[in-house]
Amino acid sequence: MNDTASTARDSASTDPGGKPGRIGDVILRVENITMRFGGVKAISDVSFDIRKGEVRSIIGPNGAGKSSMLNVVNGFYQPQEGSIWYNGKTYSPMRPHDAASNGIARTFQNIALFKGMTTLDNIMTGRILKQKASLLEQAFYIGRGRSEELEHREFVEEVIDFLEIQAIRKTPVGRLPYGLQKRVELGRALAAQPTLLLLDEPMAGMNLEEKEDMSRFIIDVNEHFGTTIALIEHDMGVVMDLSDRVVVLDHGSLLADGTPDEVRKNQAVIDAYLGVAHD
Amino acid sequence: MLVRRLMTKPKALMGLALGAAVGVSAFAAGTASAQEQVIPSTVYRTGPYAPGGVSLADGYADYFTLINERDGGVNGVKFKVVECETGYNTDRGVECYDRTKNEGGGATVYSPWSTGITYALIEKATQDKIPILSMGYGRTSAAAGQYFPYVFNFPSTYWNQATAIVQYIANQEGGLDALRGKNFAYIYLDHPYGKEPLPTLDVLAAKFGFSYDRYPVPPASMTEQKSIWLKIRRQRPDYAIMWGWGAMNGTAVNEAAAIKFPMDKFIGNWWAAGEDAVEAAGGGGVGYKAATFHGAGDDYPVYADLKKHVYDAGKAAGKGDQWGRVLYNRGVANAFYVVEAIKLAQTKYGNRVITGEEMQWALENLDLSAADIEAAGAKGLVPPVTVTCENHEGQNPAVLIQQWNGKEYEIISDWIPAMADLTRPILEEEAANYAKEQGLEARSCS
Amino acid sequence: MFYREAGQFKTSYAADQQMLPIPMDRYFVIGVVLVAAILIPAFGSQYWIESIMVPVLILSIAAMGLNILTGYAGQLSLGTGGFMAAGAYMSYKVATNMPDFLPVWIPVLVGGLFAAAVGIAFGLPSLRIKGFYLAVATLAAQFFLLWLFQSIPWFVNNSVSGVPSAPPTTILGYHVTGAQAIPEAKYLFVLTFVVILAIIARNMARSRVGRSWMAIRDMDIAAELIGIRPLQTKLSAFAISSFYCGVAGALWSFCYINTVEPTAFDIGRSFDVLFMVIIGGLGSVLGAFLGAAFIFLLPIFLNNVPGWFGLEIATDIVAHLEFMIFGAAIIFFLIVEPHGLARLWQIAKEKLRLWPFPH
Amino acid sequence: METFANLLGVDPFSIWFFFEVLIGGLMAGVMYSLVALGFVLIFKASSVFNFAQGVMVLFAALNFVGFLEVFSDLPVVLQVALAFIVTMAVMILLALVVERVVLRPLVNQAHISLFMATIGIAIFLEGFGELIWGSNIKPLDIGIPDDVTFVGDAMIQDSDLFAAIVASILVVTLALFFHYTRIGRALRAVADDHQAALSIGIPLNHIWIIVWSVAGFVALVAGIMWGSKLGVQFSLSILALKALPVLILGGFTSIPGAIVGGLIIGAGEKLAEIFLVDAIQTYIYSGFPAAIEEWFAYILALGFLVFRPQGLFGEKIIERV
Repeated sequence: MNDTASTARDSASTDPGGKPGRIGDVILRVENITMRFGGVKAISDVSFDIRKGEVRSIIGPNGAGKSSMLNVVNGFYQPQEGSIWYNGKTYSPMRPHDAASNGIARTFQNIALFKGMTTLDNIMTGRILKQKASLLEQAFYIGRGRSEELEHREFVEEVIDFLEIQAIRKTPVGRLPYGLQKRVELGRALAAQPTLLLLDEPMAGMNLEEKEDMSRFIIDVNEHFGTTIALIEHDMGVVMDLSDRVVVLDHGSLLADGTPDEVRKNQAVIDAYLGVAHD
Repeated sequence: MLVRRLMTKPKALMGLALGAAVGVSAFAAGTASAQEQVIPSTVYRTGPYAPGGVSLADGYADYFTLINERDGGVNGVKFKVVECETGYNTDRGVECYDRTKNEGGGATVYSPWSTGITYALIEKATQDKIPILSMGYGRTSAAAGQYFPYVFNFPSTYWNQATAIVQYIANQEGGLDALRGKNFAYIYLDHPYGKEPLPTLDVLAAKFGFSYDRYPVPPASMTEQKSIWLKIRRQRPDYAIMWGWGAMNGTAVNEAAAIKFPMDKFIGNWWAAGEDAVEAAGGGGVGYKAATFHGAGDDYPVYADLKKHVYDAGKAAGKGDQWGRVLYNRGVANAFYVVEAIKLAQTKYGNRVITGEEMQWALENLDLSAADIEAAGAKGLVPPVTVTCENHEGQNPAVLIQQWNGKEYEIISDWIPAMADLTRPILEEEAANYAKEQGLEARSCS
Repeated sequence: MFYREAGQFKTSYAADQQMLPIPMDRYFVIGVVLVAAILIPAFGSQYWIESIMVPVLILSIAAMGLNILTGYAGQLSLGTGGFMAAGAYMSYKVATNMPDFLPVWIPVLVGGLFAAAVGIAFGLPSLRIKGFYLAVATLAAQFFLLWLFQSIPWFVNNSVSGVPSAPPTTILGYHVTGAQAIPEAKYLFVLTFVVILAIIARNMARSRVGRSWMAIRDMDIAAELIGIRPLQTKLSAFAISSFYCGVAGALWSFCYINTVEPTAFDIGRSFDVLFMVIIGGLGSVLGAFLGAAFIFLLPIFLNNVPGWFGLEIATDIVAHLEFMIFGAAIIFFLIVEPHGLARLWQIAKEKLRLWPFPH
Repeated sequence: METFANLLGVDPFSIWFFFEVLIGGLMAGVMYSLVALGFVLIFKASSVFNFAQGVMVLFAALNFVGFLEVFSDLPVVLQVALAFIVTMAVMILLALVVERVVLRPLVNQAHISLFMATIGIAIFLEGFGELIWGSNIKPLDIGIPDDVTFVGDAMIQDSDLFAAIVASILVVTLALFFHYTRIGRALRAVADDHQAALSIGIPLNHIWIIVWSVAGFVALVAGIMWGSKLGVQFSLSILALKALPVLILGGFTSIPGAIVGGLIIGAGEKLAEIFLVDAIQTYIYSGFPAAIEEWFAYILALGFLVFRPQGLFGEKIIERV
């Protein structure tokens, strides 16, 4: 679908046995996670890892436990069993604040922007963990209260430039069209300068052009900032083009794990998902 | 059409709001002519305390109307009553005071009808030299005139009233000695007003050897007194004394009737003395007693005049349906004292509009004998009063006990003397404390 | 024509992040403050200063406080009266027991801080309960606090009735509370608090703490996932909001009604302040002033309208109409202009910008 | 007439006194439940937190007393029946106006906006009711018994028993209405799913009108019960605030919750006021002030909320992103 994207990823996937230069060591390991809601198992005994600098996709039919998986990774859900190993530390479970303060940022399947705030303010909230000014400094807008605001504003303006949303800087996000909201949400996540970026269906409901834009942003983020990306997406074309490795879930269990080519050829995946079920 | 315009053009509403702001400035100039004696009346005809407030306001206004209609005012100076609705809220009362104090030739005297508002106005009114006549409410220690030159609370105070009620109980039981070992229930609104008599009751209990239990009724749930009356039922007190106001009174009488508390041993203070206290209880309220400092019913010469010049002329205040009610009479009594003070002031300052400062002199030198009162057609309606520089609460005795017979209140006692010798020292001490906190000096009364 | 924002480009982020980025607005606000500080005390009548400006300004502080909690942080509260009472009683206690050489603003601030602490205590459940449930929970604060201050004589120096008068205090030799206070001095004392607190409110709204509040308000789950701590953020909103209310309560007692009494802070007060915030505009500092002025002035206005036309309408009818108009106004604003008077003001400015051209 | 002392005859520490307090509290709770009930009906069907329910009780009672006076020439039965019918018509009219003027324009707005709008309705009705009917206390006597009955040594007010019976009848009537009438079933459906209700063929607007009318009916019954106890007066609307902690306890959507919550709050605050205060004053601090009743219900509800935020009978809400 996107030529530049395909070639970039192709070179990665055709490199036999090795990993391309931008991909480093494992930074996150999901270890034997089991998650139940009431009596229903949403995730059962799933393990996989994410390497630094890669684009890791999680796919599977509806209800496979993909979003739940992301929620476990950034601490919104606390699983009954299993743990998350991240950057040398084991969290069982991960807590939202641990995740955020250790550089895990995310976007949401149903946009979770702050609708009453402007684009600028929304993206500024991504910087909140990096602001240290005391309440008094903020109240009187002195010292760090002032300098931090200006410093972070500069960074946020870079994000705004990068995402090409200068024109809507001061618009309350509730008034923006869907596609732009998705972009602002990505901006908020990027403003946190994450090590690991979790994207939950960033292209759902988008038209082709918007999808191409979003793909471009994702690749740029990955390549220029070296940000590790975990992606949930339904558009198989996009997934196969963008990903370095793919995890396939089905009914909460791990079905397959490997490069896009390996996954595409996996018989279980073909049966359970690509060939049989449609989403 | 107009509504639609407003809906679509928010600016129109803005205009209204601006207009309001501008308009407010216009009235400060006042509308009364200088030839009228302006009597501001801070009333509460709405809200939870309206059942009492309406009677008070109507009685107060009607008596001034009577003087205007029958006598053409006092020596040609007519009264103008300016009502201002407070809803019994202190802040609204303060605003009303500020708004009306310069009306016409200036306000003559304030009767706030609220202990809270009275407290809030004491310093202001003193500074502005406008007297406050808080008849039987407000700050009891204001009776010490040397500290509170501009505040009057005759014909009696809460503290004296408490002693008079205890005296009345003693009379029933066969003397003050009989109080020893007795147990009373004191049911009161948990509010400044209800707490006022507590120190007096403590002193009385210590002196006469009785005990009493406190039953506070929270203002926010005046109508939910079940647990209080269950406690009383368990305690079995010999008498119940109540400092109630508003919806609290009716509920208390109702609950007392429900547990078959003997009504003739249930005595309210003079703010728990209205018809509203007993009407809701139906037949259960028969026998209920309450203190008062003025007559009940409408059998007074001045009422005949009121009927002729005010009611029959269609000039009655409000709906004209408060005639003869206890609190209506209190409004009349209040106005009566004000008019007598104006008359006195005119003898000194001439037949013209009296200022607040001149009114203060008149109130402080008011000396109404029984004969003066009879001459004014109010015999039995109001007690005689002598005010002096140190003593702003009037002279003993000034408390009556009335009883509900199912149709109306009847006076069942003579004027009961208060134990002023007991209350005066606490009163002076409290006043001195106040003066110290406020950095005031007592004025000389000699 | 007269009012413009076009053509005024910012050359730095500092300029763009000013409290009032548009110069016209800046000049206007400075002008208003100057008028308030110089012209009103110089030329206003005593009634205007003492009975209109002082209470409206004090209520604006309370409304700003509630706006921080409800408008910015999205936590509905019906306990404003209780927090105001906390400020009033504590500052009375401090003012009557502190050495004379300490200035009067110290007890006011201590009252505010005490209210803030109380606010934190009653804000604790906000982590687990939200929306309507929280609104009802704040009623607990309202009733409990009033009961506490009425029942514990320590707060009122064991005064008999529990309604002590505000002690007289001076600043630079001028009485600002008590019997000898000059209206102008009282007014300027209150105005100082208002200006400082309004600046602080604006500053917080454009800083991290303000964004955290709004994030919690708009979507608390997402806020938590980007690293905002919900409890800390909500508690900071409760604390700061209650601080404002506490200062307002102290000033209300000291500079307006002259006594410290519980009925001044009853449930009715809590609703009044809530109406100010709704009608003025949620999440707007300007709205707090407009709302306070509207709620406080409307009854006075209604009481005087008939007089201008030579009509005499009984005070009780006016009072009933006042209720009806308040009720209708609240519904009207919720339906037609949910952002309240503050938004109407913006619309007026936009019209002004286009004037004299209609479009 | 029996004397007070005879009647008492109760040992202050006897179990009978405890029962008396308990029963008195439960009966007070029935009154709270009556207000809470109207509230639950509206919240269930439209998710509107109707703050005006308490004022609707006052408003209905004011109208009822007013119309009683209007029909005072008629025989008593006819007078009461007519006043009831006319007042009910007023409450239905109120429902129509509220739907048209307030709810319809605010449909799909945030719940908090609707809540504040109902505060506006409450204030408006307070002024409107008093403007028309005046602010004095109006005694209401429609022959509700006012004697006492003894169970063992415990004294029970007949009027309280009567109120409890009326409340039970009301609840049964509502239950029958919800289960056996088409409208009732539609209302239940709408509580579960708005789309489902539409498919039954009743427009949402009608549902609102019906449910506000039913709430008006409940308010009228509550108003008559309270009015005959205390006289119809302004304070009714203040007392009705006590229905709010009841709702927290019982959950906003549960009719049994409203009843049970009311009983718990009523009994709890009476028991606390008498026995808890006694215990504290005896064993901990003799100067402990009484009148904890004023806030006890709220603090009880608050404490309860922290442990079970959805109320006794409410359903647990699972949050999703």
